[in-house]
Amino acid sequence: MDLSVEMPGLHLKNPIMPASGCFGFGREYSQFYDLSLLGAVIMKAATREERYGNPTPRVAETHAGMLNAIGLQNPGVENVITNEVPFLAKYNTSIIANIAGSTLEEYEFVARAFNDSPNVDALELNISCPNVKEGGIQFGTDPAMAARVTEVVKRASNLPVYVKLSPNISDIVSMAKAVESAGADGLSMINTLTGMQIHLPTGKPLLANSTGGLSGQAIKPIAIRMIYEVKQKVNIPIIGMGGISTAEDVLEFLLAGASAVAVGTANFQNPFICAELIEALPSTLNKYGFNSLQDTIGKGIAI
Amino acid sequence: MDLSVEMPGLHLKNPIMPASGCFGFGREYSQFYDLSLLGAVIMKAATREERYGNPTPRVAETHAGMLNAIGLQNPGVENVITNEVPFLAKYNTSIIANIAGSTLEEYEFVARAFNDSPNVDALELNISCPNVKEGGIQFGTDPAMAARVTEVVKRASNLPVYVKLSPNISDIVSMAKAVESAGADGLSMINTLTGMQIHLPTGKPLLANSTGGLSGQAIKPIAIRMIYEVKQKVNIPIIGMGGISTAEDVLEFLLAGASAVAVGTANFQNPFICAELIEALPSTLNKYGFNSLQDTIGKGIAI
Amino acid sequence: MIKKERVRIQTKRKIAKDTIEMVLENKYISSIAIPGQFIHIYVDGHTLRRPISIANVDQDANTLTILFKQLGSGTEQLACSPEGTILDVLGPSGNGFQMDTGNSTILLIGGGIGVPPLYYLGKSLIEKGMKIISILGFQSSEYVFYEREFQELGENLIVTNDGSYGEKGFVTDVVHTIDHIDCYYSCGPIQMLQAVTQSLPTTRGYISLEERMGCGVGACFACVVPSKKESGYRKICKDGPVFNAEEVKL
Amino acid sequence: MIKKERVRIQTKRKIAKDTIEMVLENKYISSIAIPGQFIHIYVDGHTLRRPISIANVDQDANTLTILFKQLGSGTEQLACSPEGTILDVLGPSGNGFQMDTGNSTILLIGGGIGVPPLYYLGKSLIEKGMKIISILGFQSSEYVFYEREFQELGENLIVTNDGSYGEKGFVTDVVHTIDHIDCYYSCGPIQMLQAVTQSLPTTRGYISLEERMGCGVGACFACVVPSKKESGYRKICKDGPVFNAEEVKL
Ligand SMILES: Cc1cc2nc3c(=O)[nH]c(=O)nc-3n(C[C@H](O)[C@H](O)[C@H](O)COP(=O)(O)OP(=O)(O)OC[C@H]3O[C@@H](n4cnc5c(N)ncnc54)[C@H](O)[C@@H]3O)c2cc1C
Ligand SMILES: Cc1cc2nc3c(=O)[nH]c(=O)nc-3n(C[C@H](O)[C@H](O)[C@H](O)COP(=O)(O)OP(=O)(O)OC[C@H]3O[C@@H](n4cnc5c(N)ncnc54)[C@H](O)[C@@H]3O)c2cc1C
Ligand SMILES: Cc1cc2nc3c(=O)[nH]c(=O)nc-3n(C[C@H](O)[C@H](O)[C@H](O)COP(=O)(O)O)c2cc1C
Ligand SMILES: Cc1cc2nc3c(=O)[nH]c(=O)nc-3n(C[C@H](O)[C@H](O)[C@H](O)COP(=O)(O)O)c2cc1C
Ligand code: FES
Ligand code: FES
Repeated sequence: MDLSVEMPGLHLKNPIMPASGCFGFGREYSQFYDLSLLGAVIMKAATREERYGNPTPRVAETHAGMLNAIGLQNPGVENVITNEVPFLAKYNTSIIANIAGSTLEEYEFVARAFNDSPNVDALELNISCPNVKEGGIQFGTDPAMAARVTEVVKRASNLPVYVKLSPNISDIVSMAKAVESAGADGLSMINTLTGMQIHLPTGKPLLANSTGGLSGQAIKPIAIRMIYEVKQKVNIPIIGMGGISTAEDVLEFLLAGASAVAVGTANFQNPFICAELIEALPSTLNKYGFNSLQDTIGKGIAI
Repeated sequence: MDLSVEMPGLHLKNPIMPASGCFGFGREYSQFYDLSLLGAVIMKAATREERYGNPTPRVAETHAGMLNAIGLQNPGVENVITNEVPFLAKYNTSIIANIAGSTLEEYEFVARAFNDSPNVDALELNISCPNVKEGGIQFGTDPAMAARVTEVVKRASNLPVYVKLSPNISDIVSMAKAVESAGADGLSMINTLTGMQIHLPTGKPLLANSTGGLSGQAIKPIAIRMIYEVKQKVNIPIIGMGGISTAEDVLEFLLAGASAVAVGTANFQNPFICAELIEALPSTLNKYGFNSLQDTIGKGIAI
Repeated sequence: MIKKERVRIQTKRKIAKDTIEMVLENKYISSIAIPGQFIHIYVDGHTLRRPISIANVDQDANTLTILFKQLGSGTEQLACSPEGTILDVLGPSGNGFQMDTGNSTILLIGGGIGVPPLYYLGKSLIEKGMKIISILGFQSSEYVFYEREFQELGENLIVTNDGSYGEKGFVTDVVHTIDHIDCYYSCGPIQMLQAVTQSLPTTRGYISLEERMGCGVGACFACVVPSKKESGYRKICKDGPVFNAEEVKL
Repeated sequence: MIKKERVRIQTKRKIAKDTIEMVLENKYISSIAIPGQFIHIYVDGHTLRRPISIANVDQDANTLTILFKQLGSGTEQLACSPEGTILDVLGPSGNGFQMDTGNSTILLIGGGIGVPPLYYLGKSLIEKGMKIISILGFQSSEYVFYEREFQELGENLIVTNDGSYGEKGFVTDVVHTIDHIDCYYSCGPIQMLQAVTQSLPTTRGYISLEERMGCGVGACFACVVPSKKESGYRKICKDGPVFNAEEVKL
């Protein structure tokens, strides 16, 4: 079955890609399988300077999910371009750079930096990381701010821009429409929900950062709902994510309106998950009566 | 151990109560244990007229949670007062009436109706039910609207009012402060997160209502985070809920800042859950070094 | 009265494609369950319990039998539980079939996994001296089960959608071939129940309904069906799962 | 290289309060694991794997031994897995201990559930002809394990916090009683490692660290420790769990 998907800047051989922050820059997982199998790889967020992130503990386990407060640790955009992109470029897969920042200027800087990186196919604009205190969170929850940063990044970059939306919001449709109007080529949704765990033996928040982002199967119904709502109101494609761990989950996201999907937390349980999903997808589509990937996209929308 | 808690209008012998909508009006669960064990009972939402709610299917199972779109089915406030409150009044427990509506006038009407019901100890003002289309959702996500309905209900009622907050919002603290300023005597948090499941055999949303409210263990980290954030900024007590199923969970909510807790979805798994939590709570508090319930409230807040 | 009981899987047997028969040991439930009632089974790691009909009871052996289809993750996991496993079950739940009186001729109409409750019902009606005719519909031959058991109750017709066993078609295609009946009892997919009630409009009938459940005890309003007589809804878990065919809108 | 392996629980034994020893059968991991490495165990129904040190290896029997404490839901569930269960494990993970060379005298300092990796290390160092002295600290007598095993490696001191067994106090209270050592290896709670590195500032030392992990392979940056030499962090799962005591800030 043809699993290929066309999206702005991305000619994916299949719709499966590891989600940002859950796959590093691919090196570790390349020991498990050939990364050329993947539709694309979304790299860990890059910022202007090297960032060390938050103190530990940075992760906690929750029911059917986890919290993380990594805090955008990364070696800085120059280092990513020099040392990480060339490694991934050896594989026959698309490369998406996740960019983050604390200020408009930083976003602009990082976006511009990737103009010089011929192997990067698209940007994923992370306006929604809940673990950056200086400003990240405002970008992600205020449609005007989100539109602003989208415009700035679009102007700075020669690559298609997928804006990654935060689910910590009442009205996801307004946010999606705001960034679409601002020029976004696509959407990526959802990022994590802000959560907390209190560690009973100490009686205090377990994460050193107090709060963290909730990911994993627990959040899948929220992701599906948001994609379903947004798909009906925007005309740009959506990369869906949030709790995917089976080929049935992938189909559920496609039906809800995603054109491709990213897999995050599930890599930690099963390092082979992306490869296994790619293998299982054709028979799963067949099982539910679909003969092509295209047939599924947005077909769950009940009109 | 003394488990009693004092809150406006509520002199609870222990902090455990079934959550609204998950316990009907108590009749069914009274066959499993003596409801006099409970700190309080929060009744199913009451509206002005009888409501039939949404078409079925109304529930779906998710990872560590469930979706519901009951749609506030209830026999109408007069019927609740005449037929249901007297049943609960036979038990030695506090009674909290959950009130809902589609308009300010309806909220006012329902609140006023309970003035004539001497056995009701407090109102829980449900501004956050995601399954009511006409207006419920706006009340829950706009602080000005929430303040408005709180004022109206406070003026109409002679009972303490606990405002039940929606988690489908970026800034829970603003919402909490708005309803506190408007006169709320307490908060109840959290209600469900809006979610969806697509049923693969039909390719369409499983719930007849398309979306539903996500509850259960999956949402606990979000509830804990919101209570923790709000506790630091308001001076009214909080009834905490969202995914509680063990005595450890109860302690986690208390540490985050709840003064009492409600248990919803867990009743469906184990009809005895509230009674079992009440029994287990003293030893759980002891295990983590607490000698009284009061000692725990808000103690998780890291300052 | 519904209780929360520990129930032991005594035997487990595959009786058709994806279809499992389990004999469960529990004194309380087996001593009071009536035909049409169900049990609500906790499956580890799942938020919601699974409702499964009581397909037979042996009061002497303190056992009840359930028959279920492996569909999703809960029933699959249940099907994998080894003999000897202790299940956490609520039951017996719901109202059972109101049993006809007199020397009636009774038609049982079951579709697929709606067949199980009719077996215990048929056995109970036979004991009351009634005549039983049964029509059981299945997708195809590989899904057919309990044919012999129903034959022992009386005349039995099997219908399969693809004609791979018995008559080809739907149960309603053969209903008219039955001469006279006083009362029918039916359980199966909603489309089948709609067709059955329409094709037997003047006959006394009882139908057993399925709906996704939350609490399973009548507290959450998840499992409702619109009522025909009064306005409003009836709860399948508490007022049903069996209703008079006149009582509810399908 | 880390692989995803199926590992069979061969035997399971309680060796102290809340403390389980499991012998696991797996050819790949047992054939290449070195002291200080860990395995990352999938526990059904849990999002994150549990990292557990390799406490011993028997290459002839294709087995590895793990010792773990039942703390939370994951280790409790693991402790309940019957012999014969197949576990899904990533391993061997991380870098092991860099082993001293020459005829050194080695001090092993273990605290509680930090003791396990030191056993396989001690056995390996003995084979290289070194002299081993070990100090093991536990909460109280009921938690003491592997005393005999460590005695077979050389001089062994047990310390308990409450004095209910061996010396009373902390491991660092007895470190000064040891005459001369060339190198130490330590694993245990962070407070213990801080005290140990401070009380042996001039001695060559290696410490094994614990941190909550996400991926366990070096991709997610969950398990970092601030580095002393370069700026930035080292990853415990990939660069560690063993570090030169000079290398990281505790
Ligand atoms: C009163 C009653 C009696 C029943 N008796 C039988 C029986 O004897 N044998 C049998 O095989 N099946 C019976 N069913 C249907 C059975 O409950 C479902 O097939 C089963 O719950 C599906 O669970 P799952 O884990 O396979 O599916 P999943 O899709 O994983 O289930 C997800 C959720 O949906 C619910 N659900 C899915 N399908 C149904 C359904 N058809 N009816 C109600 N809930 C559903 C599940 O209970 C669960 O809460 C009965 C249903 C009811 C209401
Ligand atoms: C490299 C390494 C080697 C280890 N070796 C051993 C060993 O040999 N024997 C042993 O008993 N323990 C060992 N531990 C600690 C062990 O991993 C934890 O005790 C265990 O993960 C706790 O899981 P739980 O299900 O009991 O607790 P839960 O509280 O349910 O765990 C929740 C989450 O926190 C993590 N977590 C909790 N405590 C720790 C901890 N101390 N370190 C790391 N993660 C933690 C869990 O892995 C899980 O992701 C080691 C840890 C690391 C990092
Ligand atoms: C440990 C971890 C680190 C993450 N880092 C990033 C990041 O750097 N940039 C980003 O946009 N999203 C990041 N995310 C969010 C994921 O890309 C993804 O949106 C989210 O986890 C939901 O998908 P999942 O449920 O499949 O994990 C991170 C998630 C996790 C669990
Ligand atoms: C089936 C169902 C019905 C509910 N009905 C109501 C309701 O009528 N009014 C209300 O305020 N909350 C209602 N809720 C929300 C719960 O009271 C509670 O806030 C939420 O479920 C989170 O708690 P839990 O995770 O313990 O279930 C309902 C929840 C469920 C699952
Ligand atoms: S399942 Fe709750 S009322 Fe029927
Ligand atoms: S656990 Fe992911 S980098 Fe160490």
